[in-house]
Amino acid sequence: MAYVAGIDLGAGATKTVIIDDEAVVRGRGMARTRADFEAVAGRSLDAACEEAGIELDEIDYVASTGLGRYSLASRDIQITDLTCGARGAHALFPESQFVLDMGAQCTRAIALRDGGKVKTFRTNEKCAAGSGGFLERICRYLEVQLDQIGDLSLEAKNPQPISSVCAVLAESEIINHVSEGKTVADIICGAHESLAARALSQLRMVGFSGAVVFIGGVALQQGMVVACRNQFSGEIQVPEHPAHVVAYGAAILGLQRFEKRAWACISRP
Amino acid sequence: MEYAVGIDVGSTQTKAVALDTARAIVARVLIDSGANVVRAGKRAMDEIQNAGIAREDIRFVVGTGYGRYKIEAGDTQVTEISCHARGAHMLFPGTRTVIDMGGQDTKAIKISAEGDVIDFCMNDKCAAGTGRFLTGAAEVLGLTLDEIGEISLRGTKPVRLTSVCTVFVESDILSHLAQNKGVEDILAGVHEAIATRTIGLVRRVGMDPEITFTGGVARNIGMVRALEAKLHVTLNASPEAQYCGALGAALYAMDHVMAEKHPSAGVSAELPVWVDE
Amino acid sequence: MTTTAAPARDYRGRVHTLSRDIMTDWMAQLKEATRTPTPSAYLMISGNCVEILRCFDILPVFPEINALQLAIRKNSLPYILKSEEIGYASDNCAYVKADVGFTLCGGVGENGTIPKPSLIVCNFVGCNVYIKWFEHCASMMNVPMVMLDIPFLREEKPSKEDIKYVMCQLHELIGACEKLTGKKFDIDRLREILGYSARAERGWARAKELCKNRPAPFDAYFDSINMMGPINALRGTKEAAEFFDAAAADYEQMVEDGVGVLEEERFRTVVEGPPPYPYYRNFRNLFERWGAVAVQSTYSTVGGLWEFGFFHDPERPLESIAEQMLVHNLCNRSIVDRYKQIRRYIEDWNADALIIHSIKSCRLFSAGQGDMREYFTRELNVPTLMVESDLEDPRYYAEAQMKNRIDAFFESLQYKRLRAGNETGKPATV
Amino acid sequence: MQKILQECRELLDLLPGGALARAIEKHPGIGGFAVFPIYAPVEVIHAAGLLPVGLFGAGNKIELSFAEVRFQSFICSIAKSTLELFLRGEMKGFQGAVFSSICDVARNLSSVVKRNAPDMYIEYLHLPQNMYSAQSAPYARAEFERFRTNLSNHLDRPITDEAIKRSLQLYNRVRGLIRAIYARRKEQPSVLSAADLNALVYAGTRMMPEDFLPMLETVCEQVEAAEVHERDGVRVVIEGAFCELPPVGLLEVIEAGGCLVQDDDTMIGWRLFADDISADGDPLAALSNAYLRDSAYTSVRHDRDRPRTEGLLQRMKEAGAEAVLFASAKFCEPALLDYVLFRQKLEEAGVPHLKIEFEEKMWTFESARTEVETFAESMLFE
Repeated sequence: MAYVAGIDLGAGATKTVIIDDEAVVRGRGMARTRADFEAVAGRSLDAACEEAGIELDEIDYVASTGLGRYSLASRDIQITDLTCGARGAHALFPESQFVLDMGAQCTRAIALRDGGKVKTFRTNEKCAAGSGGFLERICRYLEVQLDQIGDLSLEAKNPQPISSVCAVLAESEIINHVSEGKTVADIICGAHESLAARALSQLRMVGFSGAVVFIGGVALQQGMVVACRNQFSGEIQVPEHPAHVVAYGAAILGLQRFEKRAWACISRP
Repeated sequence: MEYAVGIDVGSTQTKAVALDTARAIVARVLIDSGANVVRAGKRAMDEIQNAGIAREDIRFVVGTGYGRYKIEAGDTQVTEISCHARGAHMLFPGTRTVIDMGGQDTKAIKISAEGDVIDFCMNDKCAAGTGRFLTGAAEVLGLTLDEIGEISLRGTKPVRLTSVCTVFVESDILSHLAQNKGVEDILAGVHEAIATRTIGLVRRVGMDPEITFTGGVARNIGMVRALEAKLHVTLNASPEAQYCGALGAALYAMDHVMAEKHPSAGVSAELPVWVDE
Repeated sequence: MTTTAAPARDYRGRVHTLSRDIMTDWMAQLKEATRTPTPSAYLMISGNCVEILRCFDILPVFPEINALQLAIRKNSLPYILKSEEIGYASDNCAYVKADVGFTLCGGVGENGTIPKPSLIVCNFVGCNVYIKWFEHCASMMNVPMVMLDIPFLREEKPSKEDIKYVMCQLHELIGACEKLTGKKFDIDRLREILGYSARAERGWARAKELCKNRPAPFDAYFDSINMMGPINALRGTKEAAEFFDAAAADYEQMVEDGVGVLEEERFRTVVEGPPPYPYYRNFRNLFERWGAVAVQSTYSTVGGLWEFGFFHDPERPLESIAEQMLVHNLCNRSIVDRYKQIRRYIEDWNADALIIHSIKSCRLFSAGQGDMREYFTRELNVPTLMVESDLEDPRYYAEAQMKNRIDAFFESLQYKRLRAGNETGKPATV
Repeated sequence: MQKILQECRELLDLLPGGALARAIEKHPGIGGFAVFPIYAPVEVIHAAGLLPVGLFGAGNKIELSFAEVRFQSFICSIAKSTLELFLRGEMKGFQGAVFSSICDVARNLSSVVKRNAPDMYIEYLHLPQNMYSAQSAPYARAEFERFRTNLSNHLDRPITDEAIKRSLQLYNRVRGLIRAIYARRKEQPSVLSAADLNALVYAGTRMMPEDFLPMLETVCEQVEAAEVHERDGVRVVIEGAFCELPPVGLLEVIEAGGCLVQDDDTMIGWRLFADDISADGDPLAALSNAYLRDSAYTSVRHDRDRPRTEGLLQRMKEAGAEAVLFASAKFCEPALLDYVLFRQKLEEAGVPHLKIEFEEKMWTFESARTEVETFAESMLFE
């Protein structure tokens, strides 16, 4: 039995997915990204091995992706997170034509070609307050847990929109909402709606229509998903483990390369 | 006894100062603003009273800071620009230039010998380089705001940052770490970058000494040194610095108390007072 | 304790109503032209030659005014986003994005409110973005474009080659108009039209002159908008000429009666830069609550600079049109010439302070305003406030920050006054 | 050749003043005159006995501190760093500088520079935007004549037709050789990396043409003869970098990311013409005609009969490229606005394209790297 690990070293968290040679997921791991990429990747990989019930040395191939993909000495190959996200989403939803990836640092809209290849993509602009890190910061400011805001946002009665495109000014806007005594639920809901609107126009830039697969850590927030459902015409498909899709895609692509390589070995006289 | 109180409701912390008619500080309060400014204003007032100042003796309350219109006890509001200028002038009478680094924006204020604002500049629409950037940097490195200043002083080869935009501090710092740059050097770079950006602001109003550094960040020794290195002067910075806005507000409040006592001065009618909006 | 400044009130004089009426008529013409075939042409505001189009009964259409109205009615954002979806950057001029977005959404043409132009007259007067804007319109609507390249005023006055170049292009434009309408160019008709232009220009100049009085009869920044429509878009019509006769008369009367636009005029300012249309009222209130009135503004001179004695001249029809395009409008003059213009405003109109509203969209206006600020604060000791937002994109207006800066600025002016009136030190320190 | 490229890279690290000092060692008595992008008739400057120096801001060589006061955060980097050079006195030793009508920022910049550098000769050329009026040619010539007159008045010495013709011949050869090197690279990008080519052309904006020519000749011979293994990659044309210079690091990332740069528009103003300019007859007329009729399309020049969109497709065909990489400076209005029409045309023609924004002072290219790699990955693994 061969095992391939996909490790996604993102700005917020480092995710690992281990698959076997049937491309079946055996384990997942996650660790908060910190200074030392190698160490973080190690922690995340260990967690995944534990879940898979295998030893580290049983891993045959490692594909790294994400911001820190080049910082992983033990990798066999590095692939960009856009390519991996597309491939992972395709594996989970073979019909999908569009992918929305909302991570800590940036938001990506991807249009797919056959077989889950990237056709075109659009990453959020510089200065854009369109990412998960932004939501995290406002949670800290509003003194609520990240995992609560999803549901909290659903209680909103009078959502407070955020107009500014700059994350810093958007935070100021939120502070002003607070100063005006607006409720936390309304503010967070407003944030979700604004992010959804921005994501939508990003998707439109790659010709979006119909259904979209929503991946990345932010997809874990119910409020965000609902906000998207309200604004997007088509269906929003959210995988069970949205944060791990990119790592999963890396693992699948890694497996492809690994099989090619393995075949090359066997064929040798 | 008669007292005047100034309350500065900032984006992160709320400060309050009470003065007696001799303009001596008789009480001082510092609490987290939290997500409810109305509550923050109330709590500040309570704390002042806990410090032994009876409510009925508080004759006038001036609110300042972003939450100034939400302070129920506030008789009037004055912007933190005017307040910081006036507070800095009381703490350091020689002050001619005030640098206030807050979470939302950075201000450079030129003041007269009497402590009046002559000219001021705030970071333009692009909020890069405000105190928030330091918070972001500290978070990525898993440090607290109070630590980073000290650490930055140990940096020998400050790194170069792409921008001082909070949105990019994370990836920027992570890629430095990926290149095995030391935390000291990264933080030194962070402080230097913000200092450079701030100097640009100070230049707009001229850099007449003495220069007083107010606001919460003034407690960050790394920031103080970085600014001094660029300004080639020693800054006035004291632990009182973070109360500067509240102190200024209290001084304005005392103007009103005095004006009431001596209507002949007839000035208080001139002081800006908004019907609550 | 009293409250400073009267609570902001809407200034509703006859001038407002008259302006609204003639502008509404023009809008109706535009709407009408979307259905009945009428020759029409796109034209930009700054240093325009609308008189030549009128001479051929070609209906002038100004995309800038379209963008302006979308913004002031708070409708601009969806169109801006529409444009960003097809590739415009967030840093591009939002006027262009709103107008193009509006066009893409069907606002121009048969079912829209604006006719698809038969001709695009690109009067390149200062603003380089104009060229792109009209290139985009021409390519998206597939309409022929005539380029009027007006050399920038880079020395004291235009060279004779500059004038020859412009005159030649004006004749080429006339040729294009003759071809479009099948009409022969009639110089006497043009003289008549220019007569109306000159009359409107004199009225406008007179009105501005009246703001030298205390109190000023109208706000030369916020209320100027009511006169910029007629002076820039409707110039050359009898209606516009009569409008300005009436406006000048009204303001004369107010001055005579000692009535100002504000109940209490406490600060006189000169304002540089276009207003934030999406927050027009809100922005105005931030000044009115301080009793601050604009006695002059640079924005009101983008189309033409009439208060310093130049007017169209029926005796020298094409020559005076060329001179107006080359010299007598803000856009074709350097930013440093603008310093001189503002300085003259501050001195002759007795202003207390300069307000610079820096616009992200319009780099023609804003690039270098920091240097302008340096000049006025350092070299002339004029109290100067610089605030930033946008004239079209609501996303760039942050009210709390804006209010904070404006309040702080007037607080400081007020304290300067207290000090002047009271040598014994701090107010109420007894 | 490596030695030559080394010398070029050194120039890349010098501020204009440093480059001028080097030239003066070789040619005592010459002065310097700065040329802001994209184009000015350098022949007139050279004929006046001055070294024309490309004024491409300051890259990431200096920290902005004075200029930030004058220009807001939404103004492009090159405008700020250029002003910074003047405010810091880095342009001492220069007789002046010439700007032209490329965009609103450049125009305001020239006025602000003029105000802050009172003892220099700062010129602003209004290059024609109407190429087809009966008066276009006379006007353009008059504009160049005005420049000649003002410059010679400032220097208080004549600038003769003869001298201009001699300079014309030199610059014709320089532009010709650069054309040849670009042509060779279109066949085989690997003969010279984009970064090296960039450094070479840049050196030409920092040296007297007579000194630059022999260097160019050597490089040209060697790339003609070079036999290299051509690596696999996406053949792209870079569009949108005609003014502010992309950081060398970005060019490296683009190539490392799997793209082969077939052609680009960096420093286009220094290699604007498709052919040599006639050096007999009236040189200023020849120059103005070349500008009106023979210059490469750019985003800052309106040409009724030769739309830029056609120009780009043409350039791709000539380069044998399969994709377009829009690399435009942040806040560069002309490039960002043109992107819209380019994009439309490319979509119609089914040409893949990627847009990345850069700033001269950038030093990390992580996001650009990710996008370029993804772009390459999506095209290579069909």
